[in-house]
Amino acid sequence: MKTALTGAHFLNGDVACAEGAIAAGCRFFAGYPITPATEIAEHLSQRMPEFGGIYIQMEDEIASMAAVIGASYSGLKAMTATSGPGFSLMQENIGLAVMTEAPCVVVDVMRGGPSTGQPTLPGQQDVMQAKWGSHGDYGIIALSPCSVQEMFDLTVEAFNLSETYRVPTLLMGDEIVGHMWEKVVIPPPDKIVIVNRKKPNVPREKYLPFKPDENLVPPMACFGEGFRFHATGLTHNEHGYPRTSSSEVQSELVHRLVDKISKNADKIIRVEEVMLEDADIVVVAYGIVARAALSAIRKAREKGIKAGLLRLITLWPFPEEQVANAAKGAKGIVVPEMNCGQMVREVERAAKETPVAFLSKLGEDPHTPMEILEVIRRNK
Amino acid sequence: MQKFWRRLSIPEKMRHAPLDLEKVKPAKMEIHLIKDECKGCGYCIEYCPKKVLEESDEINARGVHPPRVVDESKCINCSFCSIVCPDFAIFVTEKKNKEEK
Amino acid sequence: MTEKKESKAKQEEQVRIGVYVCHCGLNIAGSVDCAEVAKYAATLPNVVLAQDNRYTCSDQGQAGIKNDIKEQRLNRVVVASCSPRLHEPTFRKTCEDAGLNKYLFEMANIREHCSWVHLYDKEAGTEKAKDLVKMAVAKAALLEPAVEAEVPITRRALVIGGGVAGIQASLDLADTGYKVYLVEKEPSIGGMMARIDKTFPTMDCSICILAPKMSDAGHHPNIELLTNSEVSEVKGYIGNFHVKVLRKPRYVTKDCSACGECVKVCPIAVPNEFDVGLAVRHGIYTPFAQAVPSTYIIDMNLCLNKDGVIVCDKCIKACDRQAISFETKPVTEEFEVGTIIVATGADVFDPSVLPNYGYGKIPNVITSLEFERLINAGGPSGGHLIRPSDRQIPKRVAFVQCVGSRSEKSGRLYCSNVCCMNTIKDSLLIKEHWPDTEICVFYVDIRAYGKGFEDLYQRAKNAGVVFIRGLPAEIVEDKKTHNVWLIGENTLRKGVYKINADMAILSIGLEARKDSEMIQRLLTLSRNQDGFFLEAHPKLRPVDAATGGVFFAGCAESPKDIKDSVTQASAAAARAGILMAKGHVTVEAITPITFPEKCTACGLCVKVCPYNAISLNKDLKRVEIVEAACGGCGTCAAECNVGALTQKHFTDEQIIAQIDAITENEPEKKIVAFCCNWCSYAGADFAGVSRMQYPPNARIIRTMCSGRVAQRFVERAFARGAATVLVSGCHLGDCHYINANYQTQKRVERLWKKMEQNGLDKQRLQLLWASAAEGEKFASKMREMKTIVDNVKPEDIEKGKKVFAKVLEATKYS
Amino acid sequence: MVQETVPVVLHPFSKYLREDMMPHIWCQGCGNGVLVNAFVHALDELQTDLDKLVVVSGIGCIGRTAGYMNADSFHTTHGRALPFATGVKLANPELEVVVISGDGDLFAIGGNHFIHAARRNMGIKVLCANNLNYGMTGGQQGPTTPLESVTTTSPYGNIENPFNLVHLAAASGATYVARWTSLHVRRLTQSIKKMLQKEGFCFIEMLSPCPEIYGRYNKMRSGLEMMGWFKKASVVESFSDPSKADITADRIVVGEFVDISKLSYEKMLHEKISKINERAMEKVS
Repeated sequence: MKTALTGAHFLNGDVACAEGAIAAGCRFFAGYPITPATEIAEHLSQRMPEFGGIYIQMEDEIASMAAVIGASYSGLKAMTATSGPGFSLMQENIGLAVMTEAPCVVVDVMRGGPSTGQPTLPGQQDVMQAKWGSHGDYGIIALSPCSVQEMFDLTVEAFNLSETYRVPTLLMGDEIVGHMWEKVVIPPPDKIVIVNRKKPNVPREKYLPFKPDENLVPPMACFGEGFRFHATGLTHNEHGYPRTSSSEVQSELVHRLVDKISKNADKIIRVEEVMLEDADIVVVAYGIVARAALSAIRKAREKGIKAGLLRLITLWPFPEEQVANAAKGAKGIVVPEMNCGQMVREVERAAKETPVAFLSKLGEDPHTPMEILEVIRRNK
Repeated sequence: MQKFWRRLSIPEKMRHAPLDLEKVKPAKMEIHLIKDECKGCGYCIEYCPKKVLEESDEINARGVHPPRVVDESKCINCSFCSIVCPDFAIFVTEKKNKEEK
Repeated sequence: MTEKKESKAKQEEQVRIGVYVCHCGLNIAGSVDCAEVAKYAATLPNVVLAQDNRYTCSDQGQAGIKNDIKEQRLNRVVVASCSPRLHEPTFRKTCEDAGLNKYLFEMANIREHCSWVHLYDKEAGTEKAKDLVKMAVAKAALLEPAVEAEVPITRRALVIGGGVAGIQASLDLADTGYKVYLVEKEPSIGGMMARIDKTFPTMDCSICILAPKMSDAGHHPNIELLTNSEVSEVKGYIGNFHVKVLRKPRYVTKDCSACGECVKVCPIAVPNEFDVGLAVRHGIYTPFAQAVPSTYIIDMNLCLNKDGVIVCDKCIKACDRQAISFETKPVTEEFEVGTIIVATGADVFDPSVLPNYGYGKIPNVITSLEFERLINAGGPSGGHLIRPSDRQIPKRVAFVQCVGSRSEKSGRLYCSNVCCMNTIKDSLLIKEHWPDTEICVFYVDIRAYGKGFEDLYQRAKNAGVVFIRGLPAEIVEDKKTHNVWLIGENTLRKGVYKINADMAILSIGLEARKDSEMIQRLLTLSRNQDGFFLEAHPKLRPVDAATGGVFFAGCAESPKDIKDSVTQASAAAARAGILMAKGHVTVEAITPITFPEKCTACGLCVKVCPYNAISLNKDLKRVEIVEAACGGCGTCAAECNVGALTQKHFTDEQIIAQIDAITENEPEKKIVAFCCNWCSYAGADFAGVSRMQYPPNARIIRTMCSGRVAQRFVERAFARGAATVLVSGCHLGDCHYINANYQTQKRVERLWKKMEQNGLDKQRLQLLWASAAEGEKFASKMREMKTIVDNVKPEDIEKGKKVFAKVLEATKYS
Repeated sequence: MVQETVPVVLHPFSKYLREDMMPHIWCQGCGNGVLVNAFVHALDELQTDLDKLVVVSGIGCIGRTAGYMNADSFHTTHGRALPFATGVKLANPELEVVVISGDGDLFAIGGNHFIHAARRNMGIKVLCANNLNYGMTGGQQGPTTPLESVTTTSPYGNIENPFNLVHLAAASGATYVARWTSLHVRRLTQSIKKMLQKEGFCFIEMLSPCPEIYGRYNKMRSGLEMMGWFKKASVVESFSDPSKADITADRIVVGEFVDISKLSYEKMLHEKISKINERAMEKVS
């Protein structure tokens, strides 16, 4: 077996993501070519075999997602990568993964939408779809990398979270972090924290495939391990048997699927806080935009404006507390997004009275620091 | 044995009973009906080559008429009833020798 | 046409006929004044030489003819002697040797048709002989030389029937190097012999000597074995038969290793044909241990899966080699062969039709075939002769001979040849196993005619077997002991016997197979009154069928023992081999000739041709003939009313010349009889051979087929005042030309209609279907017609002359 | 005497089924039960290790089969059984992955997945219960509904040409293709056995009586009547041209149509993987 990449490398974001997957122990990739995520597939088609892993290009994103769930049930860490149009196709089976609690990672390298939109240009327009894309209620985890390094780190993180909570975890990158070349430092394997799904510790007769543990997450057996269990997209009881006409089973199941994320939110959520302690103006940003925001607040400080940055690493579950805290002492909040205002709604909800200014940007370039600084100045 | 003999279709010129009939006397079969599993499709009755079964007039848990065994001795254990049954409600086993005597 | 006239004209100038009247010892001379006939012959036109001699067929007789041909420059030869069916080939050869085309030879049958049937009326016989010679001379004058077409012979043979005869014939041909298709109806070859325990007189084990032959046949590279198959169609002619064989599915493939696992699980059981029902077999089975091929077979009439739905899959599961396939469908194989050997064997008589023997009702009355299976070590009783009622070994056994042979009651008048020796053998077998068994044999005559047979008979007697002459009148059962009482008359001691036995064995005869009729039709063969196939000549061509290229072997032709069957098989193989070795055969020049300028392309001849040898060329408005395909019946010539087509060697003018010769004087006393070469003429011969006496006023004109007899011939006969006319042929369905004689029937019916319309006594035209074996039928017809002749009113004859006068012109030649 | 045995008896094949899921939801005379029965018979004859068996199904009446089999099983979204199974098989080639689903699931919404799985020769065994319509949703016209058949959505007679499934499978590259009806259950069982022993993508179509829905609209009100149709119309023509294997009112061509051997996708992939790593090892040393 080849050993994973370690040390400093000059990579683009897609490749870093692929390497991250390998480092995280992902051994199954199923996908369908789409700009700007294609390089992930290309890189894995070369790397996976070197690690005894499977790469397969399916007939479409629906099939890719289905295959990923199948592989996950066969015991492999599995992932797929796509962009807006493919992400829409995947929603059906993301729902299935949620319902059958199949650990897996979906990378969405966001581009300009709607529909086919702007394949080669960045966007942040899928972040709400990430939460609400598939029908029905469910909890889900979505992370937002702002650098090539994070494309690596958060891919590993995404696998760990999905394995921990048996939930599809979304890595919401964008065209820029995907295609940007940067230095990436990869720690030696033994320094990388890897989490594997919890296995049942009871004999076959006693095993209930959907009976949750204290964390509301059921230990997961895999096909071929002799547990002979059933899983279905239908509403099911702890045996996994369909119970399509029972309100108790329905509310118990759906609430648990939501709760296992919300109740563990504090363990899941990660944000980066920069100069928030005394900040009058708090910029809340994520992804590539956050990097412009960072230099914007630095410039603001130079100009004597007390500005700080709250960078959302976890988009879902939404870091409500963190935003609320930051909002408390602040006079205003600025939210720059490469969409027409999506996460800003959540920020407004969390910020309570604190006024929130939204700065939209669509098309080729993300916000410049100057543009953000301008809004900071206006709101001080 | 007489009974079994009568069941043979004897070609014209053969006027004497075969001497080794006992050798080929078929084993006694036992037909098991799991009546309440039956949904009354009637496949076992229709396709039994020896017409061993018929519809009974009793009504089972599912409100249908399960089959009834007419003449168990005619059963030659082809077990078609058991494989064509959509409800796993019938099967055939060989009788234990005990009530042979 | 014109230059043809000239050529004929030329000939007529120089026609020089030599007539030879044969005494045949006293066979002819006994009731015909041969010198007188010769003297008369000398007076006939174109006759330059006429003499009588003792044996014309003898060497010096033939030498004389050759000599005269050279010295007297004879260009036509007429021999008045026996039937052309016997010696025409001889004399044709004589002529050829002397450089005279054999088609310039003609024969007058003054023995079978004259001397032998009019033994006691020398005068009438002599008169008739003169007429017959006159007819021959008249035809001879018009004969034309002909060359025979050659037909190639396919060097492959078909053998129908896989009994010992069929096997032997196949092996002989295959070893000679010819490809053989051996077709057997049953799943295995072996036939009757495989079921017999021991063979007489040598007493060796039947299957032991047969089995090696069977496997040889099964493995021979030149033999293609087609078991469970039936010949469904045979088209073509000698050397060129196109055969279709229906291969019925076995439902078991060649992968079968004959392990027998399937049989163990098959839920179906029925009485086994091979053991005559004394043992059971299963739905999937092999007929017997030594069967060839050893591949098992499923009896689809019994199989639970016969409706196409696999209800029971026990055999499928039991078969490791997965050799069972319910998918297989019947296939028809087609191939070309040059020769065919018919070895279809015989059936055994079913004695249950004789109520007085109680077979089928009395348990301890069995047949000799059932005995064979009982005494056979491999049989259902493991070789123990046990009686069905209580399965005890009998102390007293009675054999009853001639059950289904030589008796009015059973409708089987012939002797089955094998039963006497078979019983003697059987009795000895019993004595071998259980020496103190009392055995008595009830017989009519013991026929121990063969090599070593008499010894065996004596051995049986010495062993204490009692032979009582006189068959039991009836067999009755003792209800208590289930013993049997045999009651009958001892025709030697002149007394009634009533003998008690533990068991009676009916020595059943052999009979023609029920399905012989099918084979008969396929190959256009004929059968004798007993239903066995009829050979071309009982003495000189005993294994040939009348149909060229077809031969007989074994019991299909008549009941035989194994030795004779094998002998005949080898003979048949040799006969077939001769044809195939030669590679070609010449067809008699009796095919049609056409005169296109007269042809109206009406297509009538095309319609009536049984061989589809004639086709209509619409563009050229004429018909075309495939000589090789032509069977030579001449029915086309009979159908053609415009003289555009006639049959070589049986031309209109030749036949008319014969009619005229008959009707020249005293037509009102005569019967103009048309006989077909194969059946009715042969029948007339048979009447002669059997010395059946009948009135002398018939004059027979030989045609190859009654289909050749044109309406105009009959009409001309009446127009010239003939009292009566007879048209006779093979039985419908037995025609040697497939179905040509159906045309005969149509034509005769048309004539009857015409006679009725014109108020003529239609009795004067008679139609007779008579087989070669029905001499008596022919003779009685002659007697019947004599009375008609006597009662015909002169005015009726006159009226006939007028009614048919027109035809005289239409059929005028010279 | 038959009666008294009734209460105690346990069907010999009950061990292959999830007793607590029985009875199944299928109607009287539905062929799905027959298919499961044949499948179970095949498993029994082959002594298949149930721990290594994964049954995957899609949506529809027959989709419930996964839940009834006493093995690892998964009931996917509509049409996605095959891609899911692809993931399962690739991730663990040791598993015997069988997809049991319906004509609508596999060939309408899932049609694309079917042809691609077959094209790749993915080592998945597909058992299709073809009931000629959408049973579970109340009998709508589907991809196999014969011309002029009446369904709830083709009340005036179907004008869409149906798929010939065996032809489609053969053309897409399946290594084993057979069609039987629920009446040919013995042959069906043999085919299933064969299929389970083969490598690569295999497909068996079983014509399944749907008397309650399809039958009712098409003058075959009982399972027996539909079976009667199968018996009357079926002709076994094994290895005949799949393109001529039609299903019409008076002719149902059944039999085995394809039986070839071809390296499966997973075999080739894993061979490649091991080759690649051998090379990698050489580089290292």
